[in-house]
Amino acid sequence: MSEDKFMQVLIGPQHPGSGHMRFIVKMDGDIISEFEPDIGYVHRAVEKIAESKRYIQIVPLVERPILADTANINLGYILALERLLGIDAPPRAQYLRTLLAEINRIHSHLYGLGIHGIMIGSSTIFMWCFADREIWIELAQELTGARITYSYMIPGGVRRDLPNGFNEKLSKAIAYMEERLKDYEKIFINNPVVTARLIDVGIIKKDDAIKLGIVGPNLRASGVAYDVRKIEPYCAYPEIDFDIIVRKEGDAYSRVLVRFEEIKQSMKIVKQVVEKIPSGPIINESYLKLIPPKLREKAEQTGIWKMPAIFINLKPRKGEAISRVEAGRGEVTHYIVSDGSPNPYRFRVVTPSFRNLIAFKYTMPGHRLADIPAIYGSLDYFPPSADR
Amino acid sequence: MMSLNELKEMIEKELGALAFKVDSEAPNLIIINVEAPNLFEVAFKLNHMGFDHVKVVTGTDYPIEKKIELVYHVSSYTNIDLAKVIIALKIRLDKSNPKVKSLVKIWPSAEYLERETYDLVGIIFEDHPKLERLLLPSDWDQIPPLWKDFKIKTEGIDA
Amino acid sequence: MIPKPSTIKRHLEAIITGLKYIFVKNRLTLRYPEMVQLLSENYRGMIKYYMDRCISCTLCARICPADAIKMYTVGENKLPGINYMRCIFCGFCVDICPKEALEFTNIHDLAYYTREEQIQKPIEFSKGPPKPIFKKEPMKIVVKLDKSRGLKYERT
Amino acid sequence: MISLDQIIRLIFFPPIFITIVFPGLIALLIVIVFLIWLERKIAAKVQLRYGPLYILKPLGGVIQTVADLLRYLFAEVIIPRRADKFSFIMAPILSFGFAFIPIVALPISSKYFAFKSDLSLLVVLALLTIAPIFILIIGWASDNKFSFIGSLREGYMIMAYEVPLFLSVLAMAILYNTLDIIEIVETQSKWVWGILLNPIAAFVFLICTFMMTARFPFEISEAEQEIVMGPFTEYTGIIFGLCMSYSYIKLYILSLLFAYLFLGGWYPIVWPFTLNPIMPGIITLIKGLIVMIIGIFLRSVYPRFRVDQTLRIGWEGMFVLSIVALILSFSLVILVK
Repeated sequence: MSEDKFMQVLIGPQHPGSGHMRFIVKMDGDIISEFEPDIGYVHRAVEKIAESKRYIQIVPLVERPILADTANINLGYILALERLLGIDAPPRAQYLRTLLAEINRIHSHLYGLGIHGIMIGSSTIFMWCFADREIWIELAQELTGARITYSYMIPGGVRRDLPNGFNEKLSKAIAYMEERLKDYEKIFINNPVVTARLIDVGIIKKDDAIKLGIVGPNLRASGVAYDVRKIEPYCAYPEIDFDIIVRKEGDAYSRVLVRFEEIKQSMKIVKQVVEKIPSGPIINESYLKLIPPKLREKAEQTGIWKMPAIFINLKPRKGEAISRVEAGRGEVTHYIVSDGSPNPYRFRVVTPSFRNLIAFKYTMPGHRLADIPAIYGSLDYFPPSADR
Repeated sequence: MMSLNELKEMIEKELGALAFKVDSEAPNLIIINVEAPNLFEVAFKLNHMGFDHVKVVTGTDYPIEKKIELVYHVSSYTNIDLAKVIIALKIRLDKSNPKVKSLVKIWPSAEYLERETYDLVGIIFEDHPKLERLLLPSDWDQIPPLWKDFKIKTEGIDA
Repeated sequence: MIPKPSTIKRHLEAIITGLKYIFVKNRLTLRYPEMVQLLSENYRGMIKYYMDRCISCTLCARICPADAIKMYTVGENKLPGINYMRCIFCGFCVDICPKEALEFTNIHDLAYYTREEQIQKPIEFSKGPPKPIFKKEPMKIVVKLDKSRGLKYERT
Repeated sequence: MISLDQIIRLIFFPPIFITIVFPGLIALLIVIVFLIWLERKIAAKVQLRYGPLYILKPLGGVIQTVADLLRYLFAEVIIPRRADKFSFIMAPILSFGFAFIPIVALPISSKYFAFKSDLSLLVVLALLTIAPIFILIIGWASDNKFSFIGSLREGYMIMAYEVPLFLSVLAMAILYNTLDIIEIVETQSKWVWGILLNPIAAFVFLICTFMMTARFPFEISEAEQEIVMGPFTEYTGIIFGLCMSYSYIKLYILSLLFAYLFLGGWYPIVWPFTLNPIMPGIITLIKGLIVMIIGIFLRSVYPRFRVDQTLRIGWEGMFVLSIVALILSFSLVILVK
């Protein structure tokens, strides 16, 4: 008899609110008593494929899982690889990496905010976010030549220099965005229906957040001031002034607010980056001298640099390296084991969404069926990124 | 502010004979090699020191030695000094019988990471709350895909 | 359950913001087949191949992460051909080419009638990407960033 | 041979004109087509998009809904194997029908109506309450968990919105001292509009209308991201079209009712025109349309509430307010006497 009390609802993978995954939900009336995320629908074996690829060929490969946040995951891979190769990027390249990473963070957060909006029914914020995301994609395209999959960072530097007139475009975009965010606040963040839906929903307490090891804005919304950009500063972050946004409540609404404030912080960082950016080469000296002088001259004019032929045969030392990077959704960890051959022996990437997956299982029970999309959206979970 | 070496010494002292080798690697990595039976106790002590979450669980296949290396990358959220380092907790398991006690009881954050490692590398974690297929289809009956004997075909450069 | 005055204020603000946008004369949609965005010169689009510059070094085929570029034997030489079904537009082949035999174009309208057309052997590859065909000549647009409107589409 | 004159007289024969032309079938169809288009257009405008555009481009794609309707007509109707076939097909048709029936009791003017009754307001309300029952049947007949949850939500909601809605109507009936829609409008033309006399009742009626017709932020029984399409998950083709228009019909009728109760109906049209159905009809329709447009505009502002929050709004908010509206009406009546 007691079994009959529960109803099992399978949400997904063909469901407007599930994404590429399935939730196995046990309902007691309208209350969730058990919640099990069932992932793997978009698993594409990035780790296995990487073992058969050259190091440089993995750059586009690691981008595929996190399409909304390609620059940051790419950066993490490059940092791990550079640690193995024992080289460093010149200062200008570090700033350019920071610039792209932050532009990417902005449009990744806008993406998350928009998806969360449509999940609780506000189509307006969804459309606005996706429309304004276009501005940042346009800027990134100006810099890298691609809209989403930038493949911009390469070992020892970046591929392209800052194009002419970029600063002016950037300041226009920031000015526009700052105005727009005020309207975002009025129609979404402060909307009474939104606050009713999100406040005190899906609370992850500080202790639980640490225990479950969740990452990124979700962790910071629970009161843990952990940001890799501050804990283990990489690229140009040590020289840049920004704040970690932390909130204590740990509910869905505070997660939204953390992301929303981080957009503003990222704009602040981007502004500083283009002000402080030093001049100089954008590829490490040891690679720079391998580029034929004729091509180098041309690259100095156009800003589009060539790769040296050695990139096909990058052979890092035998050993292992781990790197962590604060991506839009949280910490990305890359772990490379090298045996000295041109292919990695073992490549491991743990994405923020995979680390946040555990939050579903332990946060959802006790809430109502209608809270599933509200909490799901607030975690900014992206199934392809978790499945890899 | 603790330097990497100080921390390494501290860990060596804390763990004593449980860990047979502790290395440090700049800028942020401390590698602890442990025998499989001691893993749970070492993990317990590390958790006590303030390493409160698992970042990565990796299984690597070494077919020549017939071993599987299992690595837990552990760090801290609460203690800023500890947060700056990552601990790699390494054990080697026999490939024929890759069994180890699950660390979920110590670090709940390892739950899905261990489950994925079971799924893709075939390591069996005893006492794991739910050791089932995660990424692979539930009726997967071939060898674990991240073993080196699981080959994937690539095309050459010629058409 | 009596709502607080601040809640009522927030309701009103939300509604007024919504109303305001009914009268804002700004649309961020690009009506694609009628308006076509002219991409910037450094866009990483489809790839142009200059056969006369090629030295058959196979670097492009070896760096290609998607196995899209392959070497074909043409007479004495081995020359690259591309499979656009696989190309991911990372542009590594262009960047590694030591003789500038490969070049980016700003064309990204990738559509063919058959699968076979997308596998381009060296000779077809050297003809360059096809010009996209439109039913009606589209309005050419450049995207400008604007302080008050965000994206602005300007006719060229 | 029937002469043209006879045809015209037949069309303008009140019972036929009201059911077929206005406010009946033809007007209803036009309004729904226009309303759905306008809903998408307003949302598009707020969201910086174009909305429907390509079908009849000079008029901004106004017949997009007609095209959609044609698509529904030609789409295959799939009946799930485990569904109860009879109720699966009949329930949407009946709910559509019962949602439509109250129209016959709506008068066009004081001299032009299908039938005159002292209780015409009650007839409209009573008939309106029948339709939701079929939504419950739909949820049961589909044999789908999401349909089931959706219709359960609808079931909960019925209780939350109907009581305050009826009480607010009752408040107006006390004020006008009649249950006849014609007399209600006539009384308003002598005094002032009902919305000024009892704004609380008007507010309650409006909110309950939005709850009843699943407008945002109360679009709960069909919440797409939660339960796919609620009761209508399994429906395809033209039956889905019926389901979809069901809530718009209710919105149409309740908005007209709002115009009669609170906005003075066909007033300011004076006597000689009331014989002709066109002028007063247009006035009422415009007033009703304003209410409908408010309803569809809210989609672009609000997300949706949770079902328990809606119930709380219904019982703790609207129910209390409707009692206040009742008291207000009583005191106004006493004050006047």
